Amino acid sequence: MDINTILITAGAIGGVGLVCGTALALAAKFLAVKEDPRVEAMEEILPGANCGGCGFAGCADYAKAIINDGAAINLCAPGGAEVLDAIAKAMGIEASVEEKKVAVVMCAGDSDKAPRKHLYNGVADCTAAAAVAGGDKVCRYGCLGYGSCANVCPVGAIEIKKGVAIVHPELCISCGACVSACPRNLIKMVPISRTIHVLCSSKDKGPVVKKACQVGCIGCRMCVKLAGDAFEMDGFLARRNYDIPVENEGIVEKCPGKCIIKRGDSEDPAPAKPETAPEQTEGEASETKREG
Amino acid sequence: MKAIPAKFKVNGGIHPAYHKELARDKAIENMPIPALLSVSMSQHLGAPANPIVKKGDSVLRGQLIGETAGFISAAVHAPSSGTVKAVSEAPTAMGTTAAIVVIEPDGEDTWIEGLEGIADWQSTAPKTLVEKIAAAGIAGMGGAGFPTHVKLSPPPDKPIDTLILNGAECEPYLTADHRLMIERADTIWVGCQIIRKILGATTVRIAIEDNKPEAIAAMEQAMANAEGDVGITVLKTEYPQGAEKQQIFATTGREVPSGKLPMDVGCVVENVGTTLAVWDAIVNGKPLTERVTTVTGHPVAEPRNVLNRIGTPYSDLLAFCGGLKGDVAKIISGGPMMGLAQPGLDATTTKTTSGLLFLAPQETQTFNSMPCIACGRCIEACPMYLVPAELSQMLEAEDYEAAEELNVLDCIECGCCAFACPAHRPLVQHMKQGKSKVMLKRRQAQKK
Amino acid sequence: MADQDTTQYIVSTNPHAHSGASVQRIMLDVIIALVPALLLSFHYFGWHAVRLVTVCVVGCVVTEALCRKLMGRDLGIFDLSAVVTGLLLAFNLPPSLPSGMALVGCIFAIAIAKQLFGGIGYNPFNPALIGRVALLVSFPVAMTKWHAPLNAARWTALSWIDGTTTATPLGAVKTALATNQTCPVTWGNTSMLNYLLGNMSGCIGEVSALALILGGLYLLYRRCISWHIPVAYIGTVAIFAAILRIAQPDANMPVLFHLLSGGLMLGAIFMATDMVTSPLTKQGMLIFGVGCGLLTMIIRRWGGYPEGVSFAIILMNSITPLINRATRPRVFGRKRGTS
Amino acid sequence: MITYVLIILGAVLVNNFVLTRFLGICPFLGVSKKLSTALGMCGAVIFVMTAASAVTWGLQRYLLHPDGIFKLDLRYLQTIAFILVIASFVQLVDIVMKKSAPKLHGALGIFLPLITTNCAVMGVAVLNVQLKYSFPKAVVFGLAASLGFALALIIFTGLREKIDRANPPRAFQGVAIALVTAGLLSLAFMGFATLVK
Repeated sequence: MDINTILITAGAIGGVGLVCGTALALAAKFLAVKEDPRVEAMEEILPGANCGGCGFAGCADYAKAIINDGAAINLCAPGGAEVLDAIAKAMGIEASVEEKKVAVVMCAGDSDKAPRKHLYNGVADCTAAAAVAGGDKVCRYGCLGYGSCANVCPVGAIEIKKGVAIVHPELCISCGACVSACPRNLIKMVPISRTIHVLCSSKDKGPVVKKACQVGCIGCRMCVKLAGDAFEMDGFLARRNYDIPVENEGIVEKCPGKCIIKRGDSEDPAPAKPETAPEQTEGEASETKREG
Repeated sequence: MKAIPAKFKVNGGIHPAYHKELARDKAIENMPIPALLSVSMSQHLGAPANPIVKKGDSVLRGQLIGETAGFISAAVHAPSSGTVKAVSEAPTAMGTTAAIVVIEPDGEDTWIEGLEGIADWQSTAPKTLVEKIAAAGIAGMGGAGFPTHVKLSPPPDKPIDTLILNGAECEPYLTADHRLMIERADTIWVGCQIIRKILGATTVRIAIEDNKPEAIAAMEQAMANAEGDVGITVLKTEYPQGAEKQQIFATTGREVPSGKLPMDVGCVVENVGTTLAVWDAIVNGKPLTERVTTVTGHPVAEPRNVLNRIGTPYSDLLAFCGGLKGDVAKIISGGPMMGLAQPGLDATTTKTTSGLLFLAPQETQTFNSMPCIACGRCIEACPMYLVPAELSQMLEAEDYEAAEELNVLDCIECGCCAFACPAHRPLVQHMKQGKSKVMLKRRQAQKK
Repeated sequence: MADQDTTQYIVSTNPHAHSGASVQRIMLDVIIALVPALLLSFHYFGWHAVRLVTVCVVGCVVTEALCRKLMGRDLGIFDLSAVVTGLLLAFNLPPSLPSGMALVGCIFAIAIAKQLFGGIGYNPFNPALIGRVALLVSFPVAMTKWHAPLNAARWTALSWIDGTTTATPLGAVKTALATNQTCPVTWGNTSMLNYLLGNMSGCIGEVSALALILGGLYLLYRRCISWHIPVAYIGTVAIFAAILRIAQPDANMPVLFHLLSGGLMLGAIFMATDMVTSPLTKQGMLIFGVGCGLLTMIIRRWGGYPEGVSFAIILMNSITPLINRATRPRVFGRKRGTS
Repeated sequence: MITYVLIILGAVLVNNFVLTRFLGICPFLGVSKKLSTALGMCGAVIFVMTAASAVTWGLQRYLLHPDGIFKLDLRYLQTIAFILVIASFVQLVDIVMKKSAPKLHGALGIFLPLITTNCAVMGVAVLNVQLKYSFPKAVVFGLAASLGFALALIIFTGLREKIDRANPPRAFQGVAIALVTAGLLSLAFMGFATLVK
């Protein structure tokens, strides 16, 4: 191996590299495209889950919005506090930390307590069922239980039990996808520390509610009298004011409509991930749920 | 003036079992006034009317009880004299809830005074005629319920040269229009001349399917000495010949462009029942307070064509026809192809209730989630030449952009595809969901 | 309605009437259409035909049931599609194929080509053909061992003595082409009659062209298939064979030979017209038929395998989504091409 | 002339780079989601493979081969040299596409620079050397190989849009079912075996 073979090999490959390098450099100069480096930096900070919780089409979209249109920096729910601080530091502005919120379905009328109006036969999806003759439940406001929210939940935190959706708080990443998926707007984002809820959304008068559901709010105002301004009346419906904690826990037993419940740790352990589709009971009309 | 067979025909369409023989030969019977009349304020397409009476008022027949709310809306009148028992909310046939005025009739059925017709309507300005129609609260009675006074005042830049009277009634089971044409041919012809005068249309075609020979004969006889380009177009019996776009093409060969209205091709299509109501409003000055509804179906004891007051509860209608003699799986307001399934008999008739149909279990279609086997029968059946097979799979997978590209918005929800589908897929439900999601996306896009 | 109406009525979107067609009825019609060819296969190949048909049909149905159970889905065997696949797969097998291999073909056809995609309607390729091609590629010897029909021992001996193997007409033509001698197969009207009635060696179901055409007419009458694919397919093969025949009379067989031999009739009438894997629109079906015809003749004339029907159809199956995309009808009220 | 037709038929149908030689599988799976991105990828691959097979042939003949300009047997440098050339072609395409078709560039994303490591592109260059093709044959082979890749990709994209709407069991959703479909597609392409001697 005399010296010039080594030199020639190095020279040959070096030469080819040189030629290609210069060609690319020229091309890069003429065809340059301006790219904002700060957007790429912001993309690194965001978790990259593309869950859409911030309302943008994904993390890249949200990053562009923060840099160019000054979007709010605390919209990234899954990122939680760490991402919030990182963005704030990158943007050099002070960040406001909020308490984690979880979704709660404001209806408890399952198939035993809330009768069905007719045998619904069609696509097993809440929006579809609600569009056909106003939904197949006697109660016009109640949860139809066809799982639109469960299908949308990115982490499978919502389980359909006997025709009613139940959110498992410990799984919920508060991305809010279920809130917009529910055709009857029954799902509210509630601070995780609050455990007492009015599980009813029916604005009908007492007698109508009594016919539609055994656990409906009949508007008797008992909770407002007992627990003060932790509850407020919206027509014939009692709503929970989540800014104020409930001192007198006795209200749960005293509520005649039995629709106020305490749900700290959820009654039953959350399943790992709802594997099979909700089982089709023979009695109900043939649902058309896409399995798998 | 002879009945000429239609020169053009939309391909696609289906041939369901028509079952018209159940009520075809039954003359229209006048139903006595029921115990309670609950008149819904949502009688038509567009904004529901606002009730202007309150509990305890006494009203006379023909008195205004609901005024129009917005441009596309129609007035609602008391169907009979009596006292207003309640003004509340109730579910409509569509399933939505709307304001309702419940009247307890006093039995005298006295008309309100001051209702007089326009004798020489030939020389009256079209504007006053349209105002009279608007005051009478007339809406399309074929099933859509589009307020007639809006349809009869097209913008000046859209000249109308052809008026088509829709006597096709292509829905199986229903025979209301058929009976109207046989029994009221001459008054329908007068109404048709009134509308022709309002629109200034030169050509008039009355489209009737060839499975209604008596109706064709009656209309021919009524229009015997008509002058001008007037004729009856005999359509080949097929569903959906009664759909607006398909009927315009079958009669005139013109194709209404996608997203446009019939007036964009110089046509207006008016149902024969609506034409009769126009005659009643102009010549006699009477507002729309009653209509003919076919109560039919194999489980019904005596299927009949019933002239009933608007607001008659379905239960009373059924009782008038002798109740049920077989078990019922579905109650439909309208025909089996485009009618609205009802949870029970508690809704009441409106201006658009053309039929009350009771289907026996073996006749009813049950949808299931079986996958599409790409047999192509829905493509053959679609009168809008869409591809329902691919569209429904896209919508099932929630791919709304692709569905919009495949023109899901052009779907007229006629039901031909789901009728022909061997896998019993709920195709129309997919289309309806797809259309609403695509419209929602477009509205959001405009807002941004 | 005196009493409070407690019965619950069915509520759905429109339409509430239906044509009465069902997938089960369509599959039943296909089975009925296959009966003539089935009886003739029993007649020509005796026990072996009976054995293969039962193994394939039972194998397919049991595999489908197992797959549905494993996937936790509804037991979908009642739509008879597995029975149809089993029958068509059996028709594509040589009479002497061992049952074990037939079972492997069933598992491949149902489990991999169909249930893995989610069941009926989702499979892009025709399951029976995937089963056959998989067997052809994995067991080339067993899949190309043919026996003459009406073999005396067909009802008595369960396994045939090997001496009676013969080559199929197409096989003989292919070896002649490969070694470019003149083709040994003679073609007169007696042999045409034999091909028509099925008195020739080949797969158990493809031998009798007449029985298959009879079945095809039944399907056309029942509107389970439309004429577009079979006519386009057989027409293209006829034209292509005619051109070849004129170009090189000695190296190529006459047109009728190509039409009546091999799997063309079975493929064109039953396999290519499988609804799930063929195009949606009539225009698309014509393109599909022509494509199958061209590929079949290319493989028969220049390819490695004597029979090109199976490969041609699954190749065209793979292009079906593109054909569907290209042949969408013009929407009412729109000019072509504008969305 | 007939040899060129045979080369093209051989590379597109009989020994298709993706379906028979199993080269270039990752862009084949990655880009086949939508037809528009797939067509973009086909364009890029056709340019890179044809240009690369031309330049690498020259490199091999005049630089690395013993009777090249250096009279030295540098053939052991083959891989490095080839990859260098292919990489620079890909970078060139990347720059041009970012300028001329930014939307397509965004849609292709990582798969555009990935062409550098695409074994089909490298495969063409090495095969040209192994099969000892002359320059025109090498270029035609490069073009034919890329057309074969494009054909397979377009057919597979059509299939992919159908099976994306399929409903496989949970374990097979996504890329798994795509690989099964690709397997069945290559089973179909076996029909062309020994079409061309």
